Amino acid sequence: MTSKLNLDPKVIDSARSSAKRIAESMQEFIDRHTTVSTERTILRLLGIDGVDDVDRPLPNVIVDAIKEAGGLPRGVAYWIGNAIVQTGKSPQDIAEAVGRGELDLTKLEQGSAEDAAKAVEPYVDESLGIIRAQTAKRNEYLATIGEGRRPYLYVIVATGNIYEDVIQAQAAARQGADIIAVIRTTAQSLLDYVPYGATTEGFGGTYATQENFRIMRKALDEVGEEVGRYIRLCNYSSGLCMAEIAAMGALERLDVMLNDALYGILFRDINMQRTIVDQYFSRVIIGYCGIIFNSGEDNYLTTDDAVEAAHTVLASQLMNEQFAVLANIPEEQMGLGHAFEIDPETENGFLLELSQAQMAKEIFPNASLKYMPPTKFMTGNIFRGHIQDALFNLVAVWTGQSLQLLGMLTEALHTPHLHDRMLSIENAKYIFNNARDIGEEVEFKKDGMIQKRAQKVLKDAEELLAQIEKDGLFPTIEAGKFAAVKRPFNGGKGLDGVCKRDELYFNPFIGKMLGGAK
Amino acid sequence: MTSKLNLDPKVIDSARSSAKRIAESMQEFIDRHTTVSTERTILRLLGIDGVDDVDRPLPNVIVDAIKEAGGLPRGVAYWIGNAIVQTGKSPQDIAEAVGRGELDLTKLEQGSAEDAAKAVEPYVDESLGIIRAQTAKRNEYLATIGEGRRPYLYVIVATGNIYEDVIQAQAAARQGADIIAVIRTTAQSLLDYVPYGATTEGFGGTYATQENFRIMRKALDEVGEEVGRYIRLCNYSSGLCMAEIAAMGALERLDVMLNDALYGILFRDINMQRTIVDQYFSRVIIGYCGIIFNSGEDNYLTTDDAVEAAHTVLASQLMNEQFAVLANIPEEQMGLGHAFEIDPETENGFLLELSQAQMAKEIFPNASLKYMPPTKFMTGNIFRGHIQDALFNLVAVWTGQSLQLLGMLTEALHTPHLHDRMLSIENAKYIFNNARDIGEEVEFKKDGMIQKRAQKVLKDAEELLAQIEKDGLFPTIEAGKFAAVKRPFNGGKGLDGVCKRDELYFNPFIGKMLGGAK
Amino acid sequence: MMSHQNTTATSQVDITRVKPYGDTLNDGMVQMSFTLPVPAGEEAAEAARILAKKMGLDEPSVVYQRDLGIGYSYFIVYGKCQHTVDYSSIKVTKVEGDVMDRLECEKFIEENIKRTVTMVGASTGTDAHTVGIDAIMNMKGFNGHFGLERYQGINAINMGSQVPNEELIARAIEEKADAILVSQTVTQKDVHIANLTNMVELCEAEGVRDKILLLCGGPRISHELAQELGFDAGFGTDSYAENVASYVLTELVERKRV
Amino acid sequence: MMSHQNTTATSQVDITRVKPYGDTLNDGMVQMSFTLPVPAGEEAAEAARILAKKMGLDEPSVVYQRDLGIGYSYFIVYGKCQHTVDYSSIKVTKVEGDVMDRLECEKFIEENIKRTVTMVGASTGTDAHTVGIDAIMNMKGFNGHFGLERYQGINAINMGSQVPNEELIARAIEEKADAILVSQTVTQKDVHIANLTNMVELCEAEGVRDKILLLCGGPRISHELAQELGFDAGFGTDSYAENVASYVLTELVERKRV
Ligand code: B12
Ligand code: B12
Ligand SMILES: Cc1ncc(COP(=O)(O)O)c(C=O)c1O
Ligand SMILES: Cc1ncc(COP(=O)(O)O)c(C=O)c1O
Repeated sequence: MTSKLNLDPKVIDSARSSAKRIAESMQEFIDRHTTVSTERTILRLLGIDGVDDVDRPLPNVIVDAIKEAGGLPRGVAYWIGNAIVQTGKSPQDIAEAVGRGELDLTKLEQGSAEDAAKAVEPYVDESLGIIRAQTAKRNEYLATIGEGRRPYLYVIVATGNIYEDVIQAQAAARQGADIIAVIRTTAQSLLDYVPYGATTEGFGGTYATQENFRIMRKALDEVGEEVGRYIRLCNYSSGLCMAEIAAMGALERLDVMLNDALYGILFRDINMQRTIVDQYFSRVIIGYCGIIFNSGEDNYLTTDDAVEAAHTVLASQLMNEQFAVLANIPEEQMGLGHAFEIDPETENGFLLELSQAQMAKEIFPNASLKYMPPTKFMTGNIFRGHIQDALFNLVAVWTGQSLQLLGMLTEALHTPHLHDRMLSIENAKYIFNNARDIGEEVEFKKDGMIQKRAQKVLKDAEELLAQIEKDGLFPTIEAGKFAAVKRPFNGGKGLDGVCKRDELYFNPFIGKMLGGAK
Repeated sequence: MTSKLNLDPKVIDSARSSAKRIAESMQEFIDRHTTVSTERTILRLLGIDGVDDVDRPLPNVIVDAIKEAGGLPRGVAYWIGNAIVQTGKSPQDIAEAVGRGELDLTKLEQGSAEDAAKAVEPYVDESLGIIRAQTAKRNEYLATIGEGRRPYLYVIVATGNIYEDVIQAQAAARQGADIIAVIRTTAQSLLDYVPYGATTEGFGGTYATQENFRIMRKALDEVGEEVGRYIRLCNYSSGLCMAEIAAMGALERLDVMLNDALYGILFRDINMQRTIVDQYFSRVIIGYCGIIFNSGEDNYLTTDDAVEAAHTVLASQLMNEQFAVLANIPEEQMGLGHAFEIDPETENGFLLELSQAQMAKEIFPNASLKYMPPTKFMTGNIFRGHIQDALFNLVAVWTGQSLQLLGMLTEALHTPHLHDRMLSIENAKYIFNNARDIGEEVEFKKDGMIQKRAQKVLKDAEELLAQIEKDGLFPTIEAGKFAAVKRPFNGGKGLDGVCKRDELYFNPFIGKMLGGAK
Repeated sequence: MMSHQNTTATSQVDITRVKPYGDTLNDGMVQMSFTLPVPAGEEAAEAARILAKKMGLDEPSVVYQRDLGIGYSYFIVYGKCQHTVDYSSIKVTKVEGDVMDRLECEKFIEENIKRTVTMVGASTGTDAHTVGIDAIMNMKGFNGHFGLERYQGINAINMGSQVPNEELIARAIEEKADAILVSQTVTQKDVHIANLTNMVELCEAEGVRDKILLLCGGPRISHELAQELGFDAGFGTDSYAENVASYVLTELVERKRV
Repeated sequence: MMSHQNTTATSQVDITRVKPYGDTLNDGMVQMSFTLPVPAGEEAAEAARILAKKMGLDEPSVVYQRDLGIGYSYFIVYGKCQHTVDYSSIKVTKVEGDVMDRLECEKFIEENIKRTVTMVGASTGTDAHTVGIDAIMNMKGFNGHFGLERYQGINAINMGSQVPNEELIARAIEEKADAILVSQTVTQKDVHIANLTNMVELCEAEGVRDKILLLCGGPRISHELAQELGFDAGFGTDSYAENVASYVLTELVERKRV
């Protein structure tokens, strides 16, 4: 693809190299730490599920017990492996015993790390087998019933009740949606555990639970078969349980997952150390199982100005790309986020949006870009809102975006009503079809406003990344360079769940997953 | 301007030359005929107005009397001039006398045509003076308070009551409209007279009367001064009183006028001989007084297919251009019509619309193109309708249209409600501003779908015109080549108002108006 | 893995008490927009809310308000409708009888009527809209449905637009028509009602009301309205030649006018 | 030229009986859209019409109907509303007092209060939306209106988002705040009502309700609602720091808390 924007590849390379070094330096930090959530994820992947008699999820019960006893730096894989060696029981049986208070893992005789690793290996392999089977199933669906054309029509359901969500999701699929995202209840990302079972009560969204994932997956498979299109399922893993939810997503064949430490830090006030560590494992899982992750740069423009801060989005995308590279995520699974958030009153704002969207496409040509709709400048005027969304859809089909999160005319009012979704899908289908090949047919004037805008944003991003490389990512966030939000290194939620690893620490999944045996 | 569409100037020239020869051959027909309405127009311009005691407009009373007596071939200018010579009275006094049944013009002693012509000349000059003063007033407004930016926002009012129309028109102007068109009541175009006075009862529109013109002109001047923008007034002259209404428009400073014989023939079933003759004089007046005329090619696409029949629109525009040239209308006053009427379900339909609109702009670079909104494929789904209109607005600002007749989201339902108009104006303002310079910034791929489409439409139009040149325009219409409607040479309304001129016939306005003494 | 409590969706619709649905059954959510002839401001918004409450909307919320330039204000309002509808008891007057396709119609004529059936149609009064009547009558039809002209055994005469009722009736009598088809598109100030009523009166005055089937159609016509006005049948959007033909042919047999 | 009959426009509004306006005074035209949980079809359209009639719309017309894929249908309906509103009798509860601009506020403090006024604010509960409270409190403000931090004589403490009510109150007590500012954006299932009610209760329990002014704001908050819930004042969209400052400062003087 020749650049329609006449972007300088050297500037792109330079920016990308800075991002790479930033990610690598973060990786050093990550490799020295673990968190309660990362450890709970290992437990889940070892097959541990269920709750104790006061409804605490067993992974939490175990990790909390180990942490209490000071055993966390060694990692749960050791303690479970050791317990298998010592008791001969399966991880789930061990977990239930702990749950009943009958077993204290740190009080058992402590064998070697090698033995422990060997003991968990069959369970690791079993788990990977389940995940691979799910990936195979997805591929089979794609090969048989096929899928919608890109940009995929991506809509949310948010009733709070998984069964209502199912009804609305199936309606959306029949109307033409390709991806259904089940919005989580407000503040689930701040919970330091994953609720259990099917749920019917949530505010502004539905709990992300493994059972809810399963219910929705089944419903979407059914409707997908009916409409002859694989319907992708999306949920959210950013937050205090980033890696756990990613693991649940891998096991239940989610296809897309919101996953971004920076989002958690900036918009949920989650401690930066905590979430950056969790992000790593979550992305390894995501890379392994074929989920497309979505990063949250679009959110920056809800607090910051979309024209002034455009380069912060690009800088963050480049970092998120490099974090993903380190987690071995193929480019096609990189759903880097950006958004159509310029004030609609801006003269030539449409041209700026076009420029920025095209820029993202050219800098990440193989990524599955996630494009977010106007939200900040949506108002109660639903009629105007509907045409803001139409322009957004036009830019998307023009610049070849991949995951089109459909704007809703009622964005400023409420989470989508059943027919809001229908109108949005209709909007997108109309525009996509009616302007299908516009990107092919139209070119940008050399050195015109569109080209220059993209060149400037790229240049600014390059400079910002060079600065971050110098200052470090954590200090940059502390200084409020992203989304105009400042977060302290030792502030925010979840810090007490972070700990340094000891020398015997091991995570039995990372190596195998990075091997990428799909 | 270099062609963005890579149109072949030779094909344009060839098509234009055919159109010129078609118009010239029609002009021969025109020059041999007059009509009751053309004659009434002369009376009006000589200052004759008012109604008789049974409410018949005096121009009708006189022309009917002359016609009855077999005097029409000589033309009313002779009869009035002669009456002035014989009675020493003014045209209005003469008219009133005829109205009271006290005077029979054809029974007076008949002097020479030269004497008659000399006798009317002062009245002719007075009339032209009034019109020139109106033109000067318009220019003064434009020079002082200025005007809106193109594409002008053009909306209609259609309450049936001139006073309600005023309220709605002023509201629209305050909301941002640049042109207000007062829709006529249904079927006024079939009346063979112009109603008199202010009117408050109409169906789907308000009577076009000189008094109504005056009331609205005053209201728009007032609101124009208030908002600091000259607000143009538009009305309709096509129909059986084409030239009369044009004359009224000239006297009352209308700025835009729907004026197209082909429209009358095809969509109002008006006899072709009648209306082509009337059109000529009406356009001479329009050219003289600075009114922008609007032709009605857009209507073709309401009965014919917008993709298949696109070339008939262009062919007709070229003929309308040449008819206008013969009436000495400057290019800037040529509001040639076209429309955004492709089925919204058409893949890449947006690109075709873009191509066609750009083509019109390139073939008529100095014309004030009138661009009509989607109507045929508008439905009760007002939300989708609003985005159809948004795409229409985008094409308009992109291709530099001049008079943007705003689409209404409720097009399929009713004539506009007060807030429908507001939403439409908002739609257009948003799109125009947000994509202001897109035409400058974006180019079309060489030999791509957009370029090829325009080239093909042009080629087809060239061929059609060559064929019409061969067959004659009247037989072409009889064959149903336009708008898929067939009309017979001797059918339709108003044929009995046509007559051949005799050798003494003269129209004292044509010569002076064509002199163009502004 | 424990199996979950089978709490199912609450979406169990009571069809005797149907209410609008936003995102939860019976939430009653309704969107409205309208203009009030009062100047924009908090009082105007309150007026809009009061109006919505009178309409039976709970918790009305004015989500958008806009001055229209003449002391009037436009509102977009959401609220929760408290009225319910008994869907189970709804009975809609529909044109009865099965719809036969063109070939079936032709066979029906051959077998049951055995003569040419004549229908005369027009867009009447000052109405210049022909696309609707053309869709029904002309050869090429509409949306892939051939028009009556194409039907063997049917003599379809389309008089076009702006046809006075008198002329249409005269022609129908002259052609010994079995049915008259009237199209009406312009409905402003209920001009179609006046025009259609006049049509029925003229038919009665001419003494043909009992001899000729009287049909009308148009985007705002329903069978119910047509019958109220004294027509035999009415056809709205999405009607095609086969609907008209099927109705006319069956009625001719039914009424023994074969 | 004869002068015309002075027939004026009919637009003489009777403000005691205000009705929606489409294109003629008192035509009552209203646009509505909603979903009914019944399958698309003529019966569904009839149900929509019946509902509209119950809402007081004459001649309701279903102009669009669409199946939503799960046996539910969406409708767009127009009709003529028969209800009227007495606009002349509307009384809206507004935050009283004149709004002073920043400089006037600063002068007011200097002259009438003569000490630093402290306000503590937060987006409370699980609400993560800070843009609203930031708009009021932070230096840079919003839409060209500086925030409270910028005001000389005001100590503005913005605790950010997701702040539990308890923490907010504790901080206010600690800072000896004159006013607490609560922001609520998420309103789904009326979570804001629960949260705001809880705030008032906690303030009472802590015994500070009579000592600290309690304000709330957000896109769905009105002064009326705020007062109903036990707050001193509420602020909706388009409020700025000067509205809050003016209110708080005048109240402090009024309540003799200077
Ligand atoms: C095309 C069109 C025109 C063309 C008509 C060309 C022609 N030869 O028909 C032109 C440009 C000439 C025109 C002019 C005017 N129009 Co016009 N026009 C339209 C438009 C865009 C589409 C109508 C159409 O063709 N529909 C397609 C056909 C196939 O659908 P249909 O008519 O509903 O027919 C179907 C059924 O109803 C049924 N049917 C119809 N008739 C019959 C009869 C029988 C017997 C049966 C069985 C069935 C049947 O079967 C058909 C097939 O399914 C509509 C807006 C819209 N999008 O609907 C406005 C519209 C109808 N026009 C309108 C108006 C006001 C006018 C004008 C008066 C004013 C003006 N705008 O200049 C003029 C004058 C016309 C007049 N006096 O009648 C208004 C009517 C408002 C109202 N409700 O009263 C509309 C709604 C636009 C608007 N919002 O203002 N118009
Ligand atoms: C920006 C935004 C976000 C950002 C917030 C970033 C941040 N740091 O604030 C992010 C992306 C993080 C976000 C997340 C979510 N959001 Co959000 N978000 C928005 C959005 C687009 C704009 C809100 C905004 O910033 N408005 C601008 C400010 C200036 O206006 P304002 O808040 O009304 O404030 C003014 C007045 O109200 C008043 N005011 C406000 N507070 C106070 C306080 C006092 C004391 C005073 C005096 C005055 C005052 O003064 C301000 C200036 O005039 C809206 C949609 C929209 N267009 O409105 C959705 C919206 C508010 N979000 C919504 C939801 C559901 C969520 C989520 C729960 C789900 C999701 N979509 O993921 C999450 C989680 C958040 C949570 N638990 O709270 C819904 C709420 C629905 C409802 N009515 O309940 C909305 C309406 C979108 C939708 N249609 O679904 N969101
Ligand atoms: C990257 C990312 N993660 C998560 C979320 C949602 O998270 P929560 O459930 O905390 O609201 C978003 C929402 O915009 C996001 O962009
Ligand atoms: C050229 C032209 N003249 C006149 C009209 C309207 O004429 P009437 O008043 O006969 O409906 C139109 C309407 O579209 C038109 O395009």
